[in-house]
Order: sequence, then C-alpha cells, then structure tokens
Amino acid sequence: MTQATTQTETKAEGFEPRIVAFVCNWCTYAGADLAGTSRLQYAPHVRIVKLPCTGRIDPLFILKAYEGGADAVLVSGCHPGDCHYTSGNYHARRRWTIFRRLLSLAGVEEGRLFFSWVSAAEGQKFADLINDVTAQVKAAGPFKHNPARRQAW
Amino acid sequence: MVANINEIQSAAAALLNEGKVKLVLGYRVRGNDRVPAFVTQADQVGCLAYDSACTQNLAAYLRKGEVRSRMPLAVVARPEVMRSLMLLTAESQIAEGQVTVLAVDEQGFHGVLDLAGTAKLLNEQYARIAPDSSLMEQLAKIEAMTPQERSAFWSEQFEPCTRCYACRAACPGCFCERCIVEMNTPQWISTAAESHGNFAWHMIRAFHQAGRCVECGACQDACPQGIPLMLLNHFIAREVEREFDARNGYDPQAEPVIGSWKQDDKQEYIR
Amino acid sequence: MKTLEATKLADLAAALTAAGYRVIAPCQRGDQVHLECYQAGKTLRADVIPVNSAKDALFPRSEVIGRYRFEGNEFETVPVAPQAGKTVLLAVRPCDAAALAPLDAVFNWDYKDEFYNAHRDATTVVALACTAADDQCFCTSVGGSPDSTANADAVLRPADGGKRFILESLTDKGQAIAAAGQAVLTEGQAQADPPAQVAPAFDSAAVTAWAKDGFDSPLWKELSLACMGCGACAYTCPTCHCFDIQDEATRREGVRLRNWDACGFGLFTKHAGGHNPRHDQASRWRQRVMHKFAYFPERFEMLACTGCGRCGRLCGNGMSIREVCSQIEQAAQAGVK
Amino acid sequence: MARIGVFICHCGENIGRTVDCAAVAQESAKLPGVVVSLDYKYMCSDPGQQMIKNAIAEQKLTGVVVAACSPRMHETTFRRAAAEAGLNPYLLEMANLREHCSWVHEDRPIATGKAVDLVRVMVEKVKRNRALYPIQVNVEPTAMVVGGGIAGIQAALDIAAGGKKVILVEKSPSIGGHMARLSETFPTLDCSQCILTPRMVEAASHPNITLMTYSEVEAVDGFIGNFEVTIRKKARYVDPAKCTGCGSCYTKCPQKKIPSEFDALLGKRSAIYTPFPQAVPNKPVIDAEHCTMLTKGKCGVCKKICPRDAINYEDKDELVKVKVGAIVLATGFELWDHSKYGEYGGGRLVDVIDGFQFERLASASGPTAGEIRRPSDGQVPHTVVFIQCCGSRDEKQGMAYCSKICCMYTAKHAMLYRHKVHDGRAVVFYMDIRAAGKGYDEFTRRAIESDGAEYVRGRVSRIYRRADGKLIVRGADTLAGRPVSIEADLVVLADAVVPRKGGEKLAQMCGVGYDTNGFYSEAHPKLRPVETAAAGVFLAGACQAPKDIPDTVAQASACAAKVLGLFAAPKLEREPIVARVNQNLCVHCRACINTCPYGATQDREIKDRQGNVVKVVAEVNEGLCQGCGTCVAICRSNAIDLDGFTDEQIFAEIATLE
Repeated sequence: MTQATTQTETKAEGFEPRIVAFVCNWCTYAGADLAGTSRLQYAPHVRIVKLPCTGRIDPLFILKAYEGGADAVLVSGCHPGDCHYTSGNYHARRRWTIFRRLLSLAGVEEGRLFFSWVSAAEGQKFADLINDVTAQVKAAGPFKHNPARRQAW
Repeated sequence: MVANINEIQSAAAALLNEGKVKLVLGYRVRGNDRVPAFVTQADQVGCLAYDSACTQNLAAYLRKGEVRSRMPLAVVARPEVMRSLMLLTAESQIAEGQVTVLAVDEQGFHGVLDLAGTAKLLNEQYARIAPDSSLMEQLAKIEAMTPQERSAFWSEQFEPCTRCYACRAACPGCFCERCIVEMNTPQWISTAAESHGNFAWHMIRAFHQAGRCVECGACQDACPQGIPLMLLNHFIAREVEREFDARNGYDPQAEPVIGSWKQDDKQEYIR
Repeated sequence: MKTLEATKLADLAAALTAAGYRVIAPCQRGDQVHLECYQAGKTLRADVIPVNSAKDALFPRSEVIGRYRFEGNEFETVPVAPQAGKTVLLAVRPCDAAALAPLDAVFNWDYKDEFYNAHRDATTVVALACTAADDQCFCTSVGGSPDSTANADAVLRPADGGKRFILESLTDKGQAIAAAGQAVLTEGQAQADPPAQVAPAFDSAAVTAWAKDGFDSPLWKELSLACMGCGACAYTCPTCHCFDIQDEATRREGVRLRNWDACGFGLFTKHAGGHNPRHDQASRWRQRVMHKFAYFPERFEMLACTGCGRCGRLCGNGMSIREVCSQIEQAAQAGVK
Repeated sequence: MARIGVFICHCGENIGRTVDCAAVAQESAKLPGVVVSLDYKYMCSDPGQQMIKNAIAEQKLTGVVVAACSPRMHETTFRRAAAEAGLNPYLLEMANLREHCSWVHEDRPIATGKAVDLVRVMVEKVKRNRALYPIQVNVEPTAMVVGGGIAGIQAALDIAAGGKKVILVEKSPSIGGHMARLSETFPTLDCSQCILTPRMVEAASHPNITLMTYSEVEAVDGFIGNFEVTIRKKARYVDPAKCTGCGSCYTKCPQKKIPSEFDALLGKRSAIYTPFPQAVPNKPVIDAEHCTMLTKGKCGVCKKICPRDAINYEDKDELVKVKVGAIVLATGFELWDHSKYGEYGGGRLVDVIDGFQFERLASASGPTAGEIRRPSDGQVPHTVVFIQCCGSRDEKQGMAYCSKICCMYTAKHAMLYRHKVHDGRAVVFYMDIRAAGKGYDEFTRRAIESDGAEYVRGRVSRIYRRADGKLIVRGADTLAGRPVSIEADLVVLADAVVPRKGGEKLAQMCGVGYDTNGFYSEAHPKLRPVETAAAGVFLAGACQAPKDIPDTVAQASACAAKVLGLFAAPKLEREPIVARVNQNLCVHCRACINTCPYGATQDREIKDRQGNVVKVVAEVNEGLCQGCGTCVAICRSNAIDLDGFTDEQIFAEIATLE
C-alpha cells in the first residue's frame, strides 16, 4: 500500500510520458499543421511518425513502439470517406479492430492505445486529442506492465 | 480406427490406379502416434489409417516443394483440413484439379470430392463446428483478468517458447516464402527466444491468422513446449466473426477479411 | 547409503537453492514436464521424461556475448563476462548427461568457448537412472544405457519400487550436493530398482557406414517427406548446438546475441545472394542425420545422438530420427544406396 | 557512410522565439552520421538555400534534413535546391519545427528538446532514403467534363479552344444547367438565356467537343493522364442521328401533364420532351417512367407521327468506355429542401416557393410567360415576401455556411417583381446583406432605393395560411425592435445552395474528397483551389462551394488552364512514391491485389527461358500506384515495400524515439 502511494506521487510529479503517434500525411498531419498555424497550444509529449496513409500502418509499428517503451501509441488518419487514397483508412480500421482486441487480451491495458480520425480542417480536434491523450497517460502513469517491452539485456 | 477404413484405402488405391493422383497424403499408425503417410503405389494403401487421433493438418504439406511436385494429389481431410483447402484456394495457393479430397470425420469416410464438392459438403454438413468449450472457458477467465494479470499470464505462457516455429511449420496458412520473423532489413521481431521477441512473434503470428485460421489445432499440437496457441487463434476467429461476420475457410472465393472492408465496419473505439 | 524419499525431491531442490545453486529440475508446467529453474511451489516430476533437454543451462537459447555503446559518432565495446552462477542439473536423465560429452567436445574443439565452459564449470550433474522407457527411447542403440552414470557428478537411483532414491556421489561436485542436501537426505539402506529395458532400435555402426557413401542417396527425399522444416527437433535435442549471431541495438547501446539455430530451417544455409546449397528439406534432413552419425564420429569419435527420443516424441509432423535410422539400417542391409 | 547535413531554420522569430535553434544545431551535430549542422534566420531565402547547396557540394552530403516549417509548405523548395546542388531531391527530408513545435509549445526548453527529437527522427530516416526518380506516364490529351451547366460548358469551350479534345457529360437531356432556367442575371439584369444559349450552341458545334447528354459517369478507373471512364448513355428512345428536332412528337404526345423539372415543377411537359425550347441538343427523349408505350405497351403515337422513324422503343442504356487524361467535375448544386422548416409551412404551402420557381415565373419562357402569378390560383400577388438565409447559416436545422448568392438574387427577384407588378409590395427579410462583388452593393442599393423593395432586418418565425388564402408572415424587425406581421400573397424562400444529391459517389469514384456538407474538396483552400487530392481531377463551379456565375466561369477557365497545362507535354512526371514487390518473397496470396484501391497491384507471371510459367507473383503498376502503402501493411511477409516510406525508414524512426 505504501509503495503504491509512493508510485502515485512520483507519477503525478515527474512523469513525462512518451507517446508515439502514427498519422497519415493528408489528414491528421495536416490537421496538426493547422493546429500550428492556429497557434493552438498542446502538450509536448507526442512524437509523430508520418505515413502517407493509415493504410500503411503495419501492426508491427505499434508493437515496435511498445517494445521501445512507449507509454502509449496514438494512431490517427482521415475520417471514413475522406481517405486521400479512397479506402486506406477502411483497411486500417479493420486491422486495428482486431489488433487492438488482441493486444488487450495480451495485457495492453486500456488507455495505452488510441485511435482517432482527425481531418486537415480539425486543428482544434488535434490539439484537444493530444492534450486528452497526454492527460490520460499521465494520470495512468508509466506503462509498467507493458508486455511488449524489451527487457534490459 | 473408423469403421470404414477399408473404403478410404480402396478409394486411394482407385485414384492411384486410375492415374488421377500421383500421391495420397494420409495417416498411418506408428506405435501410439499417428503420423503422415505418403502413398504413391496402390499396393501401399494398406497402411492408411484414420481416427480422431489424426490431428495433424495435412494441408500444410501443400506448400512443400517435394509434395507439390507430385500434384495432382489426394488428401485425407477432416472438416478443418477441408477448410484449410478452401483458404488455400481463396489465397490462390491451390486450384481445382490439383487436389482431390478424401473426406473423413470421426464417423468415417464420406467420399472422394473435388474442391467445389468439398466446399458444398463443408457448407452443408459442417457449417458450424462448435469450438472446444474448455477453450471458451479459459478465454473467459483470461478476459476477466486485469490487464496486469493478462500480461503476466501470457509472459508465463510464452516464456518456454524456443522459437522453433513448429507452430508455423504445422499450419497450412503459414505458407509465406519467408516469414516476417525472418525478415532482417529491418528486423521487426527479435529472433532471440526472450520476452519481447516471443511476445512480438506470438502477437504477429496470431494476427496473421485473422480471417484465416480454421482452428484445426495443429499448431498447438506441434508445439513442443505446450504453449496454448489455440487460445489466441480462437480469440481472433471469434473476434473476426463478431466484428465482420466472417467465418474462415468456407468460401473458396472469399475475399481476405483483413484486406477488404465495409463502410459500416464498427469503429466505436475511434474518436 | 544416502537416500531421499521420493516425495522429497522438491525439498532437495529447495535445499540446493538455499545453498546458492540455480537448480534445473523436471518441473510440472501445465500438463507437461519441463526442465526449468526450480522455484518454491513448483512440483517436481521424476517419472516423466521432460519435453526439453538440459542444454539450455549450458548453452542458453539466447545469450549476450558482446555489448557496445554509442555516443554520437563514437562507439565503444563493453566487455561481457559469462553470467554463470553455480548450477545443478537435478534429476536429469542419463541421455541428457551423456549429451555433455559431444557438447564439451564441440565447444572445446578448435576454439575454447568461454561462455559454454563457464557454464559447464559451474554446473553439477545429478543424473536420474531410468526405470521406465517409452517407444521413442533408444539410448541403447547409440552407446548409452538407462542407468549410465557417464558425465554425472552424482546419480539418483529409484529404489524400493520408486518410494525413494539412492543418491550416489561420483565426484567432488557430487559430494558437495550431498552435503548441501544433507538435511533432506537420510542415511539408510534401500534396494535399487532394476533399470528400464530399452530394446535396441538399430545398429548405429551400420548407419554410420551407410552414411559414408550415402550423401547422394535418393533415399533422403523419401525419408524426409514428412518434415516441414521447423526447429522443434533441434531445439529439444540435448546435443544440437548450432547458433546464430544477432545484434540488437537501440540508438544508445547494443548487444551481440548468440541464439539457437537449426539446420532444419530453410534459411539456415541460405546465402545472401539467394543461393541455398541445401535447397530442399531432404538435404536438411540428411545434414541432421549425417552430422550426428557421420561427421561427428569422424571428428570426435563419438555420436552426437544420445537416444533420448525427444525429436520423435515431439515432432508435430511425425518425423523420428529413431525411425529414420532404422530405415537406413534396413536400406543398408538390403544394399540400397 | 552517411554524411548528413542538418539545417535549422529560425523562420525569423517563428521558430526562433520558442526553439533555441543554435542549441538544436549543436545537438544535431552530435548525431551519428551528421557532418554539418547549421542554423540560419530564413532557410527558404536565397542565401539559406545557397547555404544548403554549398554544404552539399563541399561536404559531399548523402542526405539533408531541413528543420523548418511543415514539409507541406517548403519541401518542394528545398528538394529543388538539393537537386540543383546535384543531390537527388528524395535524399532530403524536413523536420517540422514550426507547425508541430514552436507554434504549439511555449516553454522554450521543452520546445527545444522536442525539436532535437524531431531532427533526430528525420536524420535516422534520411540515412535510409534512396535516390528516387520521377515516374513518367503517358498523358491521353482528352478531357472529360462532368456537368453541362455554365461551369462545364465554359471549361469545355476553353479546353477545346486550346486545341484539346473534350467529352462533356451531362445527365439531363440538355446542357445549360441552372443558368438556362434563370430569367435575368445580377447585377446587370441581362437575360440569362440570351448570354448562355450561344455558348451552348458553340459547345455543341465545336469540333473538339463531344457532347454526351442524358449520360452519367458509371465508373472511373486509372489515374492522371490515363483515366478509363465508363459512361452510361441512358436510353433516349429517340435516335438522335435521325431526329431533326421538328417537335411533332411532343406536340402530339397524349401525356402532357407531367411536372416539368426545368420549370421547377410549375409548368408541365409531355412524356416525350425536350426540357426547354432552346435545348442543346434539340432532340427529345422519352421519359420512360411516364410513357404509356414503355410502361403499358399502349400508345405509340410518337412513333407513328415521326417523319424520320427516329423513335425506338427498344432502346437500351449503353455503357461507353472512354480514355481521358483529365477530369473536370462541374456537377453544380441544387437547393436545400425547405420542407425541413415546419415553421415555414414544411413545404405544404404551395404559395411558398423557392428561388428557382420564382425565376421560372419571372422568365419570359416560363410557365406564365414571364408574368408573376402565384401557383395556387394564378393570381398576380400584390405582396411578396422574400426570405433570405432559408437553411443557410443555420447549424441546427440547415447548413452552417452562407450560400453566398442569395442576397444578390433576392435583390434581383425583388426588383424583377417590382418591374412587373408596379403597385406590388416586395418585402425582404434578411440577416445581413452580403453584397461583395463588382457592382453588387450598388445593385442591392438600387433594389432598395430605386425599386422600392422594403428590407426588414430580422428573421421570420412563422408562415401560415389564413382561411382567405393570405399567407401571414410573422417575424421580428430587429432594427426597429418590434414584431412584424405581413399579409402576403406569395413567399419566396432563398433556400441554401447545397451540392447535388449523390455527388459523394462520383467523388469516391474519382478519389476526390468532400466536406461534411458534400461539397468537393479542393487540394488547398487558397493555393490550389481548382485541383483536388486526386491528381488530374479538377473542380469547377458550385460543386466545390456556392458560387455565382462570374466566379463559376472564372473557376471553369482556371480548370481549363490546368488541364491544358497537363496536356502540354506528352508525358507527365509523377512522384516516385510507389510500392514495389520483392518477387523472390511474394507467394501470391493476392491480399495486396484485393486491397489496392487503384488496381495497381496485379498478377505477374514469371517465366523461364522456354516461356513456361515458373510462378505467379504480384506486381505493382507504377503508373497506377498512388503510394498509399496499404498493400505494404497487408502483406504478411512484407514482400512489398513503399519507396519513400520503407519499412527500414519507419523502423529507424520508431527506434529513434526510444
């Protein structure tokens, strides 16, 4: 109990989560650009890996990010119907639907994997999303039970 | 042994005698084991056996060059193996004319079929194969655990994995020329038989079964270390059916489940 | 005579653990028995042949053999010493103990393997004489026996109809075990149970002789038809010792790993340019048999097979080296090349 | 060995204010493989670019990272600079320090730390970039224009004038679109048909233009320069080659009471008909839904009467495939359905009409021959209430946006009414008057000041019909601050401009995006207003957003300029971001072939020297591939990779974030 309390305290104070985001070039990356041009301030913990389309996102990317110790992974692309490549996001969605369930079964807890649609026009949504994800991960603390994490060699 | 084993043997002999196939892939008895039999001469059919202990999925041999070179061939196939043949047809690994089916189940032999006939039989007789109830119970238990407990559970299960890939070798669906785990530029999955590599391997192996696994159980049977792979396979098959209303290995023309889409696929988890 | 009640095998393991040993013992895992590190609460099973061999303790499936660090464009290596703690292989079968001879030989051949030897030196072998065998056992066909004490520092012999074990110490290391386990051992008399009957399966000399000229035999294709090319046999084999060197690194540091590898894999001999001298499963199975029954005897005057039968017992595709060797012997007798 | 140059831009104060650029340059210099790391006030300026070019030459750089603004802004600029210095442009990547860092974070140390991360990720990526070379594709120098309104006609005429072939596809029997239905046009009040019909005729007779009326686009395959379009030519039941347009058939057709779409349902037409007298082509079609010969097999009058035997009741829809190099979408708009407004009668009050209905009433060729007579009883209305913003600027029930043209046409309607009914009273309810445009404000002022339209600022809350037939319009005059109630004979609603129903389908066929309202999305709201996300597909007119005629014509001409630019060279250079199959690894499971939205992954037979098929694999047609990478992620053995976003590059990026 004492230990648990100490952990809560440390995570409240000094925990700076590492969040890896996989985003598509045409919608979410552009939405992030718009957040920038609109000077919307948001939490600085997310690092974006840009792909042409969410369809390009292999589940291996997500595993790799966890393996490297990401506290959370965020995946974001064009809204259904808006895919620059017409259907990449639909393909991606099917993959995610199964893969997230599999990860959940394997012990990746709720709040470590986020999915969203952010269009090029949704700068505010992007900023809100980043803030919300960051706040959730901060509240949850470091991803201690990450089953994919590389153990120290 | 099934009662009408003689009928399997004589059907196999007839196919070989008539030159319709060059090889019959079946099972034989070796002590307490059931092992594959590769029968090329009609006078060898006496070794062919079938009972419920014949769990190996012989459809896996259809990727092996030494076996493919003996096409057209016949396969002794229980319903799950027939489903594998449907998957292999849908994924353009085999075609009508290359494979003849000697259909069996626990009751016995049900005749010689081509792939189209096999599809018909499957959909008429075996449209619903009830999953193992103990599997469902175990899954329910795991799903009731906290994430931490699940994480610990799987790390305990994957721990003895030596990465011998017997699971992959036994699976008819694992027909890649080179498995993703063997790709090394870049090496997504560590080949060291340690926690993270084992986790990634088992996650990706299971995921690559999405929309494809026919739940024959061959991978788990083949695993020397007793890893409960069917828990993952059944889970994925259940989710695929629940989310996309798809059941694997019934339609030789099926579009891949992962690789097709519907506009109204559920997405309540995407904000 | 030191004896141990059959029910107290786990107590012995606990005592040895308390004495600072890493105890590798046959532990219940699900419905299988694995040779793995004993921990309090685990059930030990001396009545079942474990699915895996003991070699993991001496030649781990993955071992760090090198380290390095990055700093900008700078690179430095970090010396790595073998992590070899005091280990006891408790109640391993004579066929597992027998496997130490070929392993010792190959790891001290043209190069003395620092890592293997460190593990080996720190290891004490407490063999368990077999009083039962199954239809895959064939130690007697490859020069072993169910009660062999070869390479063992001590031996546990089932006695009085399996009620207890007799512990015989054969070396100083074995004495140390007896000393460390004193609290759970009893001084007394017991009648050793008769060893298992392992019927000979084939004549290994005939296999070796046939293999000398058998490289190009068409028989390999037929013998290996069922093999699907996994590593289950090699990884459960007590003598198979092939490995692969892999580097894994982050941007800050990296390790060089020695991971098990197996000749059954198609990629095992695949060249970077795409050519594969062992282009089919037949040539890979030939290698497996030849290595154990021809090349190894040629180099070390011993077979690299101890007849444990694991490969046949565990193969998901029905391959068995025991059966293959019998078929080779029959072919040899029939004069088939 | 990689030799990477890193160039940090201050973007004036834009980056420099929150990111310590010098510190980022210093940190970047320590990264493995980085041989030069510099910061500068404006990297995109000439001296900035020169700095990069010099470093490429002097340091023999193998890769460059420019850490500046978004790559969407200046990637092309810097890649061109790299190319000029002899470095393959695809060996340059940008780290987005402005939009993704300095503009969104205020804390200087934090922003600086993140900036270092962003640079490091790109350094690791660029080390693994390969030189790529533009893909050349043939261009079929024929354009297809979808929609035969003024936008489509203008685009087609301009492209044709440029010497290139055009196929103009129109779904109704005649080109002309909405403009043909208007009475007069603002702000000059010249007769709409008088200015439009010559254009229609010109389009029909131009040797470079093929008209395909009564036709719809069924499928679009292919890609820029090489579209293959399937067009459904609907059955006309009249052979246009034989028909002279004499009109005997529709004069004699017994089915005469079909509401005319052209007349906004106020007039009637026959079952065999041309929509309006000046239709182009002036050849009738049979409306299969209403023709008794086609529905019941009884009648056959038109066939008997036709002197040229042009009637063919057996006519069938025909699918025509055409190859075109570019597509102009000019599908126009329709009016929002005001029946959603229960307070305005919910569409049940016949004397509450929309703008098009008023246009037809005012048109000399309309059902009332230009006299303003209300639909219910044909009486001349003495009080007409015009309500602007009906469905526009209404997030709750209607559309959130301003429909742009309603202020102007309502002013025009009020004027036309006052010109025709001199003693009539025209009352206009408005929220604001938006009359930006040449001569527009003067026009609305004229309506108010010279033509006596009464403008009431405020919303109408309710319209109902009194027993005597009067429409009672209740609302508020927000300037006077009092409720108003007007007894009207006719109410004209300025319904919101909305895109054509079903336009999404065409957009999806073409790979064009559309917004939540259904308007087609341009590639960039400011700088690429006529292009779309789908290369080779352009937008003209109100399908993109509400527009008046001059704006529509301007955009249509802009489309023509784009199309002619595309057709100027026989080959087109495309971004080399395409997928590639490693044929040694491919096992031909066909997952990628099923997956590709463009049909770019195809079967490929590998043959030995004797011509025997050794194996079949997947292959990517780089002309068709758009580089989305969906096939790459679907491939279980990663036998496909995507140039520019290879597994190796992405792996390195993720690994760098550890």
